[in-house]
Amino acid sequence: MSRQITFAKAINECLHQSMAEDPNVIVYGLGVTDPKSIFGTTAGLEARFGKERVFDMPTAENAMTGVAIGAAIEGIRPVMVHQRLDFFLLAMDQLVNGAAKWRYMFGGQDSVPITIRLIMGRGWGQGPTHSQNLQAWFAHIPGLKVVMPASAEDAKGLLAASIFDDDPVLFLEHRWLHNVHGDVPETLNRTPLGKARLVREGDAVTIVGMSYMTVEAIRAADFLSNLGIHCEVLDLRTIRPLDWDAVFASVSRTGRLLALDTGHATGSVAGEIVARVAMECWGKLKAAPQRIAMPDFPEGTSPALTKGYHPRAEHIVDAVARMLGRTIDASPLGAQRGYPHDVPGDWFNGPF
Amino acid sequence: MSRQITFAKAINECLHQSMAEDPNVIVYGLGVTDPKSIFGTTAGLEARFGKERVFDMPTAENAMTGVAIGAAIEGIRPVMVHQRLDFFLLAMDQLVNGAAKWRYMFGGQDSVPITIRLIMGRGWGQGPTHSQNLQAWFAHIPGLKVVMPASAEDAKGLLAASIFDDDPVLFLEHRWLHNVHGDVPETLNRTPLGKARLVREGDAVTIVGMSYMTVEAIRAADFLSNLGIHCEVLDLRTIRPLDWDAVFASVSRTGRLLALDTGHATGSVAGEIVARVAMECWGKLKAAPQRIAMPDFPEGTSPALTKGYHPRAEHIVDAVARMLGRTIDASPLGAQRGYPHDVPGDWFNGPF
Amino acid sequence: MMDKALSVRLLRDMLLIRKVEEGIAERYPQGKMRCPTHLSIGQEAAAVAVGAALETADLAISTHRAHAHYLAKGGRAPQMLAEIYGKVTGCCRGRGGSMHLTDRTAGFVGSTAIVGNSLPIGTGLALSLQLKKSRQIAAIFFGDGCTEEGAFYESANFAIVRNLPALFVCENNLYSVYSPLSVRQPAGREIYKMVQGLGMPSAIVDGNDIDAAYAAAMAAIEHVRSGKGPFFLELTTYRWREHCGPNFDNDIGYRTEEEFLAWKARDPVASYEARLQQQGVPTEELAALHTQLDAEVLAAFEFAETSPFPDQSEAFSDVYTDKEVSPS
Amino acid sequence: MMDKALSVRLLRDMLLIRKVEEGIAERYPQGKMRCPTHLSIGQEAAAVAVGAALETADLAISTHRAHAHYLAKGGRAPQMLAEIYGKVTGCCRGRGGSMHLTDRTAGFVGSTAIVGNSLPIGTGLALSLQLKKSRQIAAIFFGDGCTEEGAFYESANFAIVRNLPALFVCENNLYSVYSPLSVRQPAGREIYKMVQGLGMPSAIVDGNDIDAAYAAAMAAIEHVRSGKGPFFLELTTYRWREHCGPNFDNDIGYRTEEEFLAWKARDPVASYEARLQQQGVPTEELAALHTQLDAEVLAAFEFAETSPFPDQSEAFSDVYTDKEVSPS
Ligand SMILES: Cc1ncc(C[n+]2csc(CCOP(=O)(O)OP(=O)(O)O)c2C)c(N)n1
Ligand SMILES: Cc1ncc(C[n+]2csc(CCOP(=O)(O)OP(=O)(O)O)c2C)c(N)n1
Ligand SMILES: [Mg+2]
Ligand SMILES: [Mg+2]
Repeated sequence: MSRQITFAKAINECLHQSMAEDPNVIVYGLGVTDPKSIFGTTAGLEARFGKERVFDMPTAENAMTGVAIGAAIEGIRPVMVHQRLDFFLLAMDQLVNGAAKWRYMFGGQDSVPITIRLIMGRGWGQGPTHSQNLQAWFAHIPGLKVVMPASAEDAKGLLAASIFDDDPVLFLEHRWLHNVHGDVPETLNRTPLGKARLVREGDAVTIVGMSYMTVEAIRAADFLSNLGIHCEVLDLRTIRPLDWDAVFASVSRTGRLLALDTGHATGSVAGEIVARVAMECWGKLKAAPQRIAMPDFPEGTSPALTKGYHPRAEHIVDAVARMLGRTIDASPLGAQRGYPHDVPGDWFNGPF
Repeated sequence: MSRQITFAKAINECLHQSMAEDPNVIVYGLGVTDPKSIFGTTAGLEARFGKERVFDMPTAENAMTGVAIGAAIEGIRPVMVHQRLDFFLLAMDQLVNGAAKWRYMFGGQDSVPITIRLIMGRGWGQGPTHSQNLQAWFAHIPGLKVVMPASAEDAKGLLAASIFDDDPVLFLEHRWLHNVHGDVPETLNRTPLGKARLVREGDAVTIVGMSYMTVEAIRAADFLSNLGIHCEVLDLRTIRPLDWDAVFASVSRTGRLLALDTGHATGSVAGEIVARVAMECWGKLKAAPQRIAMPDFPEGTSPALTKGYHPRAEHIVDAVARMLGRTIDASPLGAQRGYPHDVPGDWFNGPF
Repeated sequence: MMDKALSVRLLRDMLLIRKVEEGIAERYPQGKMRCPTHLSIGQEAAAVAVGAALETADLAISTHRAHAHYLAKGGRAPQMLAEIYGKVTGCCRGRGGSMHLTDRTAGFVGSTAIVGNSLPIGTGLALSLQLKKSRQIAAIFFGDGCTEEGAFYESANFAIVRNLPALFVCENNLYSVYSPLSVRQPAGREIYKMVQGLGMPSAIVDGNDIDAAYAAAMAAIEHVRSGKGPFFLELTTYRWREHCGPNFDNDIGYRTEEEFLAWKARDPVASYEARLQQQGVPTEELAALHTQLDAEVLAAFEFAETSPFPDQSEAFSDVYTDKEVSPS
Repeated sequence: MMDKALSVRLLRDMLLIRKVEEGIAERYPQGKMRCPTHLSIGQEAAAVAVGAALETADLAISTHRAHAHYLAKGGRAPQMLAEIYGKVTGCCRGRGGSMHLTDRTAGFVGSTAIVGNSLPIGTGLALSLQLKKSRQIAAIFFGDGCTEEGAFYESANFAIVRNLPALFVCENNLYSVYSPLSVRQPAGREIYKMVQGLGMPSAIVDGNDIDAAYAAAMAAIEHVRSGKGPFFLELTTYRWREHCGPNFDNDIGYRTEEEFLAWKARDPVASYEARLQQQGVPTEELAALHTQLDAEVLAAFEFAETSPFPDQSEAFSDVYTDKEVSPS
């Protein structure tokens, strides 16, 4: 059975059910037991599973990542959470020199089943160091898995798969998704890592999205659909492993690629997708592949600075129009939004 | 006047001359004052410039990076060095949240003129955590500059430019280059950051290299040249800023791109180059763009594991042949090498 | 009583901070200050004690909770408020918001939003001063939570090894967000003593008692300025309002109303004003001070509210010093 | 004299390490061991004291200089040497080399090559043991240089806060590569005392005196195993040969020949052997021990040298547990 719940609630439910299913699952991170419970995602865990398995921690992101690795080697499945991805930059040694390489480096005998939840901010004054989307970094490292859900259902299913995956998984939650509603099964199902989701079928252009950009892609595709232009929207779900088969198959059908990214353009995952498609689908392409990502500038804090900063559905429509050699007025898309440009919806009123 | 000196000596000379030129230049890092003086690159600095400006440090890569930032804001030009890039993973918060964003974040008033030398190991048992080439990470971050010299001359000229550049610069030294000889001017010239070097002219394929891969590219190009196939070899010198004009201009001439990288393929700078060329030079391309980079696996320690791991000139020749639809036997290239596969030459006998 | 002029100055600085921040709290719900904002209400004495004891030429750096440090060091209120409002007249032209303050004219170098991040940078400021053989010192403001970061430990160690002119100023307000010390630090730890164990001299003082705190700050600064190396000053205090934002939140369960009330009873500003009055500062003088500050603060908000926003193009500049460099 | 069987065991373990490492030093110039290799010659007593005091089921983790810890914990010499030779029979199938050792049958979980990197991981091992309510403990071996990393401080803090069964074992050999303590740590610092300041009980012992070190290790382990939380044991000692590689390097200038000779005179292995002899262990028994160990070590080298290299395809596996996952 499924019912409509939010992305945040789906995560909370997944954590409850995963901890109930396996006593080796533990959850920790700054604030997991506090009254705000990480936007509600860790609510009730401490009360139900106890202080040993659910705990707050010192502000020490680096060591606490190593602690997860050590515990994981010995059979624990730690779920660690950071309220912003940006804080986790302190732990790159443990992540890259440790977690990512442990299995390979020690001859394949031990696994490191950790899940690290990283929340990525945007708008409403998050500013340069509370808004980074560094999935391209993680996806560059052999040994890491990188999950970027775009829907409430996937938040639950992919998080379950991440927790019970035997390798280190970075689970990236876009802050603009926490209040997105969706049909979420009550049972704990594991949505396989590495399988993209075909969100819209079409023949015009393949739009590849991830995380929040999938939401904008769907808006754009539905708008275009009303004009008789049917785009295929592929939600990657995980960017390492990345479902290349699905990407190539779709591009083979449409002959056109528009890759989206929530991170800075240069060196983005979208760039990697453009590159692979150019290399692998050369004969199938009808037009130059394209990408839309964040500008190669930090995100400013003032709402005046984020106004023209983030690409949205309008820009996707513009790009599709260009690829098809058509002129389309995308402005109705912007006009539809009844709330300021720097929030995901009426529900968000800061500060984080 | 110029004479033949090594890459390592060129760096040493640059540091001496830069420190002499500007009393605000300081040099520090683990081992800069020890008898081995970072492969000779910091030799004589402490004796000449004193313990205040040249010093060893605690094993504390994270804070010591912040120390450089703070000093730089107040007019010092710190040159910090790490014997392996891998150690610097401890300092990503300071680098990315601090150095890279300082100028932007504080309204453009202060600059952070730091230079961080990072040495990248390869072969001879360096193994998973002493061999990483993470330039793709740095190149993804707005605010950073990333320099990857391939010759002794450039080592000197680009390091001088880096030290006197007002922004944070990562200066990546491939360990297999320290003993490369070249014509190096005695004077301290600054080779501009952001201008690629045309190393070989040709019409067949544009081969874009960086750092040590440029050396392999030249070997391949010269081998091909003898067979009448003239490739253009472009040495990027800096990968952020990256000389897109030069890349696009060359690809426009040749119609074919082979991008090389010393880092893991997925999410590599070579991938970014393939992507941009696919997007920007679409009409000029005669064949699918290609890349050659390190496999998406850590580098193993045993010589048996590195044997087939690193792409070399042979693989470049093979790729060029494939792009041209020809069959070429590249095996003589391998046979020419009179030393084991895991060292850059006779001069290297471990351990670092 | 201390020197009267000094006392009034200390009161004035605390009142300025209080009034500016109460002004923020009042206006924040209007939704025009669109950035995370951490108020120091209740902690003013700690900031002012150190800020007033420093010289203008001394450098200072702080964290996410920086308003008080910025103002106490002499940073200009209008530019700070404009920054929080996201205006181009803000101290960072709107790029940084509340957590990124700077006023170079006052020696306030900056504040950053990552816990622990500014400690090594402050240590580097001290290194630059030492290299230049300056008599200036670098003051590094941070909270109890910051001392859990490895960056703190590494900074302290280096400052000691190189005998740097750095003053580490720790405001221990018992909480990091909603987390009490007990889940973060060993039971019974006294931070200033732990730091002595690292090899840095230190002291602790009641951060709600401005006279005591000022005296401690003067002694600490004298130590640092005289070339004796770094010093760590811990000031015990308490934040009145929520970690981030304008509201009171004693009802949500992480701390008790009683605890809050006990600290509120020790209001560093009101208690000092009362003390000065007792000690003979005329009521009219104090009233005039209030009037003057109210006007100043109002004008600062006026400035912030009426200043223009940055042009959208400002989102796309200043990543590199060299304007020729294409950022992508 | 301690229990004789125990004494002979301690001597045996030290001798094994010494002989294995002398064997490495002797053969290293042949160029068949192609990886950075950090010898512990001179430091054997510290490793053996702790290794012998631990139970097999206890877990241990170490750093770049791990041979002695691995062997002292019961790790198998042939697999270690094969690893250093890059063979598929090595404990990491050749993937890790000298700096990455593991023998799960002996409770030796691993060693890593980044300074400080294994400290948090060892702390995590202790967390897992606590969660499982095990009586095992986790021993974390590291050098004086490691204590400069923020990772050390953060690990120690967390271990105290959660009362983890972690034994921190610091071998202070005065140097980090060629850098003396003076350029890295405050003058006069005593590491074990600094750690007490953090809130962790600690002790210091002569790491070249196996009897004293063993007794100290036993007491430390008893503390940890009995649930009293983490303990820090500092062992003073000295590495005889160069930081990395087989040679002596007292001539290159970072330390004096005199200093080296003074420490060499306190050879932990030879002095203990002499002591046992004095205390009545028959010369023949000791000779037999040597003969047996020589044969064992020779066989281990034989095993390593004659083992096959991994197939090239092994460079391209084991990045993910799930074999279905394409790594790129
Ligand atoms: C590295 C990092 N981790 C976590 C956070 C989230 N965070 C912001 S402020 C704060 C509390 C810090 O506490 P303390 O240092 O005591 O300062 P206070 O807020 O009490 O003034 C935390 C955890 C952050 N900004 N950076
Ligand atoms: C993060 C990091 N920085 C630097 C190095 C280089 N390095 C390797 S071993 C070592 C010395 C560490 O000294 P110590 O902890 O005292 O151990 P010892 O070698 O004396 O046993 C250093 C600095 C490294 N491997 N990792
Ligand atoms: Mg606090
Ligand atoms: Mg040492």
